[in-house]
Amino acid sequence: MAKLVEIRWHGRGGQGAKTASLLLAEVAFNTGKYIQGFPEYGPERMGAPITAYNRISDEKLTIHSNIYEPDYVVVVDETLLKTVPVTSGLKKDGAIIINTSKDPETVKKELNFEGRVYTIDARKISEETIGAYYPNTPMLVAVVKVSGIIPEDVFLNDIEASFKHKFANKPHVVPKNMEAVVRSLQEVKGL
Amino acid sequence: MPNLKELSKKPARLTGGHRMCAGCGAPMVVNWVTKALKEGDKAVIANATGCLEVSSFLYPYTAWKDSWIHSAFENAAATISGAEAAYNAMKRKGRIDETYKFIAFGGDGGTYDIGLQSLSGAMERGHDMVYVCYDNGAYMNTGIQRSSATPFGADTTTSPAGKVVPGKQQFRKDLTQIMAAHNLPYVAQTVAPVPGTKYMFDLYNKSEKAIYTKGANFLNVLTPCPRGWRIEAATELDVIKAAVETCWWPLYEVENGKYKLTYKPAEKKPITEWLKLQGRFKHLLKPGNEHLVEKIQAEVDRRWERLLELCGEKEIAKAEVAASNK
Amino acid sequence: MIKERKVNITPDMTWRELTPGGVIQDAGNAEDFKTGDWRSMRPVWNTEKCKHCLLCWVVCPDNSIKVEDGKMTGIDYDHCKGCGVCTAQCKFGALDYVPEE
Amino acid sequence: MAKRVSLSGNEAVAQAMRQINPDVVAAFPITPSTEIPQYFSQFVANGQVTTEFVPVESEHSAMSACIGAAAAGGRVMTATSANGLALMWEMLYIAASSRLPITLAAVNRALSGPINIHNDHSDTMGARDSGWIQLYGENAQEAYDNFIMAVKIGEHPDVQLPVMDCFDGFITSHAVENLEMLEDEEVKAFVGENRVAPYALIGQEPVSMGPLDLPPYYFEHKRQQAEAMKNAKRVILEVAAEFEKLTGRKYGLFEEYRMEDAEAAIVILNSSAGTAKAVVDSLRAEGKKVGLIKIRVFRPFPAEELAEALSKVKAVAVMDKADSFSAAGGPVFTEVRSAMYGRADGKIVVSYIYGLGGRDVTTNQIEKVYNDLFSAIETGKYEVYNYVGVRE
Repeated sequence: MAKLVEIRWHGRGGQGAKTASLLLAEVAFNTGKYIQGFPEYGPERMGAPITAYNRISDEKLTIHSNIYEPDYVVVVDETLLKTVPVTSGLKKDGAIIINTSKDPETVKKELNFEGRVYTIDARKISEETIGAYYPNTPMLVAVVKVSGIIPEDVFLNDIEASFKHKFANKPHVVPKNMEAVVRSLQEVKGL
Repeated sequence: MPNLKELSKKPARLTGGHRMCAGCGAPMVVNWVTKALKEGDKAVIANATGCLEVSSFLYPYTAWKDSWIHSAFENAAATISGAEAAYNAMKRKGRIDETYKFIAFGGDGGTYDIGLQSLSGAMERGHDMVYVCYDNGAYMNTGIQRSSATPFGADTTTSPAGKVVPGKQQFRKDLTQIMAAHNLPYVAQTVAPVPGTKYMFDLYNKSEKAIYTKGANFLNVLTPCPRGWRIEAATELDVIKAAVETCWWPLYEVENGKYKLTYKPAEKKPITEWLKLQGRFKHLLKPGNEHLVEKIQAEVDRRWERLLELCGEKEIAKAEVAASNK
Repeated sequence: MIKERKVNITPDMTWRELTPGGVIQDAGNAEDFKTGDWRSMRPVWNTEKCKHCLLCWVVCPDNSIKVEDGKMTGIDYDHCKGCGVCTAQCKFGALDYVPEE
Repeated sequence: MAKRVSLSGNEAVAQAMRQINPDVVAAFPITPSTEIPQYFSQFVANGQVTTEFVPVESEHSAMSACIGAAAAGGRVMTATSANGLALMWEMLYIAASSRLPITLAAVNRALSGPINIHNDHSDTMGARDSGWIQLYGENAQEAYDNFIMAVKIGEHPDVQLPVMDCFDGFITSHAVENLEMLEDEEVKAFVGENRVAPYALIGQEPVSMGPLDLPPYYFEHKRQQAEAMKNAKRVILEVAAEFEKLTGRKYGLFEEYRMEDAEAAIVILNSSAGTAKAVVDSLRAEGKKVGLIKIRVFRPFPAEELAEALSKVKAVAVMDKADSFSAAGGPVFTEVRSAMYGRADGKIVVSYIYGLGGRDVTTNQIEKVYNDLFSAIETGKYEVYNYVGVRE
């Protein structure tokens, strides 16, 4: 992977884009990377469009500005495509990952973006495995898969450990979440 | 009833040599509040900025024999709450063996007005402390400006009696009731000790209860200020007595929500008995101002009747009437 | 008589000698400060008339009624400001209130 | 043994508080410092600390309770931002003049008005003359390290002053970053289990604190306070040396970054210093002789040391994330330039106000400042009082 990877997340308040960015920071951190995970704060409440960022690097990070030319953009809510300029500043050799049931070619036309476009149906995966709509995990997996920031096997071990820790009180949900992870790795479209 | 000879053997916790005015009621109040402390118990005392504060610790002389702190005007309650918190933490760690009691003193300016938020906060948090307001009805320290405790009609330097406006135009805030509404373990209204009355030990008794009832407790003490009230110092306790006997300043307590009148005058005196003793009300008693005195009397009556209801005295009176009719 | 104090602070001391932040570790050292010269009137105690009821002691704002073993022993003129609150309370004529000479 | 962790600045500071286990924490929530008392009250609720947490009804009472608790002899902490710090103002001065070591996490945020929740330094810059020691930190690591060192600095017998640990709201407080945490035992050993107070309301002979202090003595007490601040400079370095032994992380009064042969230098505080370092690296790669000084200790102000560090440059831009509305430059600028007077004369020294109210500070803005400096060196023409990143 490149020395420094910059990622921008688009989501809606309450949907978990911020949490997803922090989760990504956490898994990258666990593999020994230098990380930053930070939301762009405002008075936004539930439902309003929000932005969050990640910087992931093999070297110490000192820059503390927002990210204007990301390597990757992650769109957690496809309805934002119509209202937010999600591809703004996205590097030409970068990629955008969108939570949608559509295939990448269809979205690509709508987006008017020349670079790589990936899609994942986070709703379907989430509902079929976890039993409810939590787009975080599939989107996190998709960005790991597409960016190659972390080797898949390392990521799988680490995320399982963190699920076990997070769901210490309800261990029965761990396999469901792992199933969502495995399916997400397979169901990213556009590769 | 406490025994004066025995009480006199307890060492005073405030010394002479303070710079309060001759005849000031505040040190009298401090003496009697702190006398209620058990001899072995130590105290930490916080003081809001005001007469008592500037006159009792003027560097390098402190009149306080207990640990004492002043930090600002509006925050005696918050300051003492911090000291109490530290005590609890240190006690928990086993660093302190002795028992400390926490008392804050503030005038009506530092309590009714600028310090009300900090007082309300500390009381709501339930620190084990007593807040004592020595209420002399104006900002005496800065030169007798009106406060929300100033009585209606009083001539102060910011509510002067003039040709058109006859002194303060608002009735006093009822802070004791506000504190009672905090649902504290113990809230009481009392006065500086008046020898020869049934309530000579009222302050002492209520202080003892307030200090030794666990939780955040509050005392409101009517305290004479000869300069601000424009009276001869030697007569000041007669003025206090008039405040009680006219029911302008009733003596009562609220213990765990239960109101109790601690003194009921045999005969309620007219409010003029209180007004006529003080220079600050002189203009009210001039011909043509009778309606103002009536207005004050009506408000005193209204508040007194309401207090009687709260204290269950109305039912008692009804029951007495019913019993005598049988 | 000035008592022995931990620090005797005087106005000629330099900043190096003064107590930090204005703290005073000699609790109650205001005893060293005499307010007796504030008086224009003076309470005078008539020992023979005194019944030792201690009501004067109850009200004195300057802790200037001296009491030992439950009995009045005199007046602390070092601190008494001559306010007259005590003399007004005496029912036995044991406290006169006279102008300072 | 240090632990490698990823934490936000607020969480890192709350963890430092937990490791120190103070006697009293009194605080009132205000964005962006709110998380600190939140995390800490959870530590209290879980029994991880023996602290009394006092959830006061205002910041004025927070600082008042801190004063009462510190006067009682306790080790005391709080956190606030912006308007909260402003509401404490009166008590900040009293805490310092009462010589009470209190540690305050000052999460920098723009001071109203208009109201704004984002980062700049107008809050703590306004409090710069309140008598508090002020440490500024670039990232979560420095916020954490400075907080631990602050306790030891403030409580030193030659200092006895309160300390602000200042770091950027949201940028540092809410961003998750890598840092190294000390073991709990190491922190406890470093700061000592309890504060040793030279005098206290509780547990010692009774004392009176907070007198009416009239002309015969007030000035001398202020002179004492000034001396304590002078002593603090020495103590800050001693504590830093001890901290370096423990952690390997080196702290001074300020950090010099690629200053060896720098011709153009920026003086800056907090998180923007990190962004500026990236600019220095990229300009150095182009062969430009640029450097940076990041001030860590603003109170006491390292005047002589700064002048010495700037004695070889040709031009200096002092970047202020606060305006002083003096119409003559930002607060850091006026102090740096004054420090240079008579010590490092003949330099171009200019002021740049930047990033107010959370305006994002980009590498482009900082690059522009360096370019301006080179242009000033070449042409001799420049403005002293400048803004960067504002729409003109």
